[in-house]
Amino acid sequence: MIKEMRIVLRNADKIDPQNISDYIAAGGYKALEKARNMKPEDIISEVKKSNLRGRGGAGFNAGLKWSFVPQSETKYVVCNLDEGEPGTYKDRTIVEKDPHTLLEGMAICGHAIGSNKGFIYCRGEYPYIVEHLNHAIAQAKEEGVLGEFDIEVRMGGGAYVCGEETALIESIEGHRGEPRFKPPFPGVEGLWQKPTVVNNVETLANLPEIITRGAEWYSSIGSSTYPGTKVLTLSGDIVNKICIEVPTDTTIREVIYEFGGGIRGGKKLKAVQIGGTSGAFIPASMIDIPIDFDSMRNAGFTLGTGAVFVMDETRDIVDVVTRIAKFFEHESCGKCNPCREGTFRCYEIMKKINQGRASSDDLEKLQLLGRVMSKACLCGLGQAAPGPILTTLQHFRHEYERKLFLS
Amino acid sequence: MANIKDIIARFSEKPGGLIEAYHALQKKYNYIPAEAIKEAAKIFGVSEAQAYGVATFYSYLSVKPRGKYIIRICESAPCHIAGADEVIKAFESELGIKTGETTPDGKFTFELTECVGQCQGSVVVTINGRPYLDVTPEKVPAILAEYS
Amino acid sequence: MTNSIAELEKDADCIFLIGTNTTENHPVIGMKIKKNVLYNKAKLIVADPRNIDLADYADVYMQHKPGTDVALLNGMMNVIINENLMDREFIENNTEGYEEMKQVVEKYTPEYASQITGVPAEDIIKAARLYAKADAASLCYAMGLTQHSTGTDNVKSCCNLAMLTGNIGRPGTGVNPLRGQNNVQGACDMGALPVVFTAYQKVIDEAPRSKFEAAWGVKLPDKNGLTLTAAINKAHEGEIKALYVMGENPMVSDPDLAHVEEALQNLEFLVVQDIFLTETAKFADVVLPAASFAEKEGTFTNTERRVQRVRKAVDPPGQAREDWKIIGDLASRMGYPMKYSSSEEIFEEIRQLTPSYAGMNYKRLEGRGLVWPCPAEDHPGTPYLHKDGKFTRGKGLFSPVEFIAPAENPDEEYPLILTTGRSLYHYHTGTMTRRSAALDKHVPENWVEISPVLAEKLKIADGERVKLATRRGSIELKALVTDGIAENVVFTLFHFAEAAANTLTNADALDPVAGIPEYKVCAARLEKII
Amino acid sequence: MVTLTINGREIQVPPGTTILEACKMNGIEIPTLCHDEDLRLAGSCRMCIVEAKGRPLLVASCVTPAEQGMEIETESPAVVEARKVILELLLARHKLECHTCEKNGDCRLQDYCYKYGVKDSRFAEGGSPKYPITDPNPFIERDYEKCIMCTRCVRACEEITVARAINVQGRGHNAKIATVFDGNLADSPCVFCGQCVMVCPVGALSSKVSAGIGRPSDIDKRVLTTCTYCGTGCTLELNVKNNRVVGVSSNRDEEWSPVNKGALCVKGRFGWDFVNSPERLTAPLIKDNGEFREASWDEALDYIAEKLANIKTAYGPDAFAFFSSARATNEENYLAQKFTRAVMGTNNIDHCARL
Repeated sequence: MIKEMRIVLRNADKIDPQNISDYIAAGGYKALEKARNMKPEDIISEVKKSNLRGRGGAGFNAGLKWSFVPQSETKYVVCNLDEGEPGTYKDRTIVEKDPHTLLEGMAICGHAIGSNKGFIYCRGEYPYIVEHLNHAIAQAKEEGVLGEFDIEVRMGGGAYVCGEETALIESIEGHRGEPRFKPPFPGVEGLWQKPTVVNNVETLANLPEIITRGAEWYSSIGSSTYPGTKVLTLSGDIVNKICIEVPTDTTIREVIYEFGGGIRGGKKLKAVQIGGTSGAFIPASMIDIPIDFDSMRNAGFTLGTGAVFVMDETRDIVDVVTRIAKFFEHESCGKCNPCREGTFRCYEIMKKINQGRASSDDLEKLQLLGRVMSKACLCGLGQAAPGPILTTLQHFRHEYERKLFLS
Repeated sequence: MANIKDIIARFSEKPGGLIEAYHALQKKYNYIPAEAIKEAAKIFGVSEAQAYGVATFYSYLSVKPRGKYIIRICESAPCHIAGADEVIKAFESELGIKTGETTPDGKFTFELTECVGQCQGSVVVTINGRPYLDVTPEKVPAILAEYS
Repeated sequence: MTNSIAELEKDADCIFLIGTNTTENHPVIGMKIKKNVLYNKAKLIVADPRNIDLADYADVYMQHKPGTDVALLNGMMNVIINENLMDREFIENNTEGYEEMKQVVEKYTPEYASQITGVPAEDIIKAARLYAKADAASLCYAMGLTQHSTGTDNVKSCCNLAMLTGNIGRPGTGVNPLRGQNNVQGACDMGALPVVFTAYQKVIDEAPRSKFEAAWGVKLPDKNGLTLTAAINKAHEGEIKALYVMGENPMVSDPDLAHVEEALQNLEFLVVQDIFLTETAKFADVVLPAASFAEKEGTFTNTERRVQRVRKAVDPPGQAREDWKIIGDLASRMGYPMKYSSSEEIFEEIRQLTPSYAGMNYKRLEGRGLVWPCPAEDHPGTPYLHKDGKFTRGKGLFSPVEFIAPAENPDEEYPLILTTGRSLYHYHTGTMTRRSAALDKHVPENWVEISPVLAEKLKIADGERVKLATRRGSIELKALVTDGIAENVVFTLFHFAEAAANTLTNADALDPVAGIPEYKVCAARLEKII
Repeated sequence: MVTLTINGREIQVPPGTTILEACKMNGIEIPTLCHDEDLRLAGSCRMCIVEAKGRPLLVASCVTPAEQGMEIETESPAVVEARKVILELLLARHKLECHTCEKNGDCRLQDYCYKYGVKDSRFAEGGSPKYPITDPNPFIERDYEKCIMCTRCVRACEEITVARAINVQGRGHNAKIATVFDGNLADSPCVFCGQCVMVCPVGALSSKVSAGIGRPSDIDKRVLTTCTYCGTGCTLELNVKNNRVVGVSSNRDEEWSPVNKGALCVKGRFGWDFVNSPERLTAPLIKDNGEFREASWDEALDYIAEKLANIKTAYGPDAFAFFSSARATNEENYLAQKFTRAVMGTNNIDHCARL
């Protein structure tokens, strides 16, 4: 039986998350202390060496991202807790169970890039997490562990697109959460035009252990190109709907059958969607891929946020994809043409297919629209939105064809 | 009005605090009243059109009056396959309203939402932000009874 | 303007507006100011009896009592001198009369100025500091400053303030009158004034006069003529017998219309040349149909002294003719041939006699136009005057100016101060805008702005019709209740002949130097119509 | 200098130049809808996308800086396919009534559909949002069923006029340009300058004053001139059709519109129709027994000449005064004072400078 390996969740269920002394007793804030005795550039190079890659979905080397930050009087560390991908609840779990690991990670990042102000952008769906975090920040301030580093929590208003880093920045600035074009990247010109590092909760929560145990230790865990662990959330037709943290060389099959306890009701697996609602639909025949960024990408899929959404043999793929199309139609910010209009038309056509009113022309239209959107949209939302459609058209085309002209 | 002004003014020193102010207003009024938009524009130095544009961008913000309790049901894919449609029907028939509507007594507003990040317990319903997990049509009357 | 419009958008880091409702009366300049304030964080000081649109963008807004500009400006200068914020070097090198001015300003402490103006002393102090500490402060004013019996004093005070702080002769600085009409600058430049030929060459001076006599081939009168308001008075008295009015409408624009009407009736002969049968034209013996701006070639000179081309787009309607053709024809018939074949030919004559226009010709005016002075054909024009603090007379002269109260002040019978102005949607006497369907539909009638306190006191509801009266007469119009005006001040527009503000205004109160009427202050009474 | 290849041609541009600018400098046309040189960049219409070798995504040329060694294709199959799909998507929500549209013949959407042969949209089946035209203001027609959400109007309102009357309301497919609470312009800070009409690339915003009498594409000429209203001296273009002024447009080139760079106010843009007023004076009038009658120029001018000469003889030159006009040209004012001084022999000339 393979076991979880807990780095970011190392304290989960072991300490009282409401109580900072529990965290300190478990060795908390030691890493920050250590980091403070290091030169910022040494921290950056350590993180670079650890090959910690962004856990929000883009998979960019965190240390490298930090190294692009130019000199500036004001810089910001922004933590992305706008976990909006359906099927994903890992960041909530991390923060719920151990908020100080995140705070410590942010402070380390702050020291590394020379910033003394951090923001946590928490999605509007988690008002209780905002309170939980504010409580933790207040305790940390009282203890003085954060030193000069100040952290403020901002709550989103219910917009999936704000998970995109520049939309998130716009939202913190009090604007409509519309993504900016890049370049300039936030690292150069971000929040209030100042250099800003935006990292996902899980990325930042890895930092204390990396500083404590060193880059070498971390880079030896899991897959060689995407080392460490990945926190995964299991949902759908799976026995154990749980949050787990496993080394990145764990396969999808292991995740579903070892940790997830297999398919509910003893049914067979039809498909698994990994990485959130824009992720690819992976047929049962292809689940021996390890859940590391590159292996997934090489197979034509995405790791994304690490959501594992399982569908059993009875599920109607077209119906689920139709629902997903509605999600994107609802969440498109409307700024760029191909996404605003494309997500709307995708949903229209999916509805038509799902209701048995479509012809094969409609499949061609979907394919064309998806192809253009994935290349021409302004931000990741629009580029990824056709993913489920395109991958199911590839792997589950028969399910579409079965629904054509049924009425 | 004085109250609205006070609530917004609490955030006036916060750069970009407009959305925070909206959240605070909604906590009290369950929506953002028209005069609050104008006041917020003034305090945060943005145009009224922009303040309105922000308020209408986010799903959780509303410029229309809503009920005392806002029931939201997730219908993203995990909840969808777990039977969200049936739960929606159950709420609609219990409340006597459709999604997007408010009960005549102003008590409940029923809205659809996308994933609220509790997929370990789909179907998920939230009432004023508090999550209810593994909701089935059968559980609906009991949940509503908590608010009677 | 001493400086150019574009400088207000980028070069000025502090803008002081006094007596100009820029966004309504010079909308495009207003846009530039707003842009500079909002996006470049330029500081903005607004002094106006009404809480105008730009007051909302101001760092300091001073709602001073109409007619107290000198006290306000002296108050600011008092602060600047006492806090040692003046530009000593500029004063030393480029000006004269500082001590005399300083002596007068001494008693205008912020507290004393506050008593007169009604502006809190701390705002006067704040405004003074903002203006004085700016790298480049631009002062702009319009008719709100000049249409007073002390209009000349008001302008002199502005010049004092600018010179005191060295805010002259550099980009983004200056004393900038925003002129109200498309070619008021040009009309002045061209000598359509009783005391000067073109380019302000004095008619009483021998040298220019003989130059013009030589060029025009006639003997020219050597004493100053009458201003427009004086001419109306002389007509009233019977000394002016014939009046030729070209594109003017004194029956709406001039103060005390009853008086104007009597004057016009008193004439032996009145010619009105216009594009419409204006209120004035109705009194004429002969009316001549003129061409509009769309129907002729020529040049206009804007408020920043930029000479630009006017081009003919369509033919005049019916037999209507360009003004220059009509005057030329008439002169010829009177035995003085004026045979010009084109406006360009006239312009060529102008530049021979007008040093500041000498370097211009139609070809050079294509595109960007030219800003005078432009003395030679290879001269690029002069976007801002007084470069390096060099003034026309050598050194800039400070003028000691004491505050003098307006001519007519509120009393028991007429307890309110009436001030007048324009709307964004109309222009001057409405001859053009009231015949532009959309503009007239949008703002079809006049109103009087009153404060909520006054409305309450007089039991007047917003939108109610009221009677507004002064010693000259009364009009009936709609009341508009607004927070933007002080309790004892009312404001009305002068575009509407049927409720003409100038029925009310005071023709007796003129600035002694400029002859400008005191449109901005008279005593008035507001009555409910029962 | 940065060296890159565009459509196989090696090109050098200064650092910081966008791909769009680089193309423009080299005469390569790129379609754009949301781009406007005077407004902040949006990068949102995606019409200007081009292919950059080695990049998986198409890049928006208006916001992407040219980089050393880039290899750009501006009309590759992928680019053309994407542009066609974007046009089809826009057409699907765009009310097609080109035959009565004020912008027919001067519409970017039309131009690009023509260029890329997009006759019809395959995506229109699902319908499009309905926005009835309701704003009663007399200046600006707002037809949001033609709007393509380029937001140029919003940016022009914010950045040129700084009225900030409009913004985007809602999001996604339901996003729409709106004033606060989606009301009428008259109830907003709108000052009806029409800068939004000026920048609108399609027929969503148009002038009500010109409606039905002269769309930009079928006017005979645009005559550049100087505005007749306030002293700012804005340059505007009189649109002429059949020897009649039918509208005002603006020239946005600073070299030709030095003061205002195309920006106008409500009077300049919408207050031109007095020129065509039936109340215009069309013949000289002489008052006989208190009534005006039409007269010929000869009669009128001779009559005036005689009267003025008589008065001058009887009362002296100073019994005459001339009121000139700040609305007349320099040339006319010059002649007015010349007439007064040289012909009438008095300095009694003035104009409304003080009024």
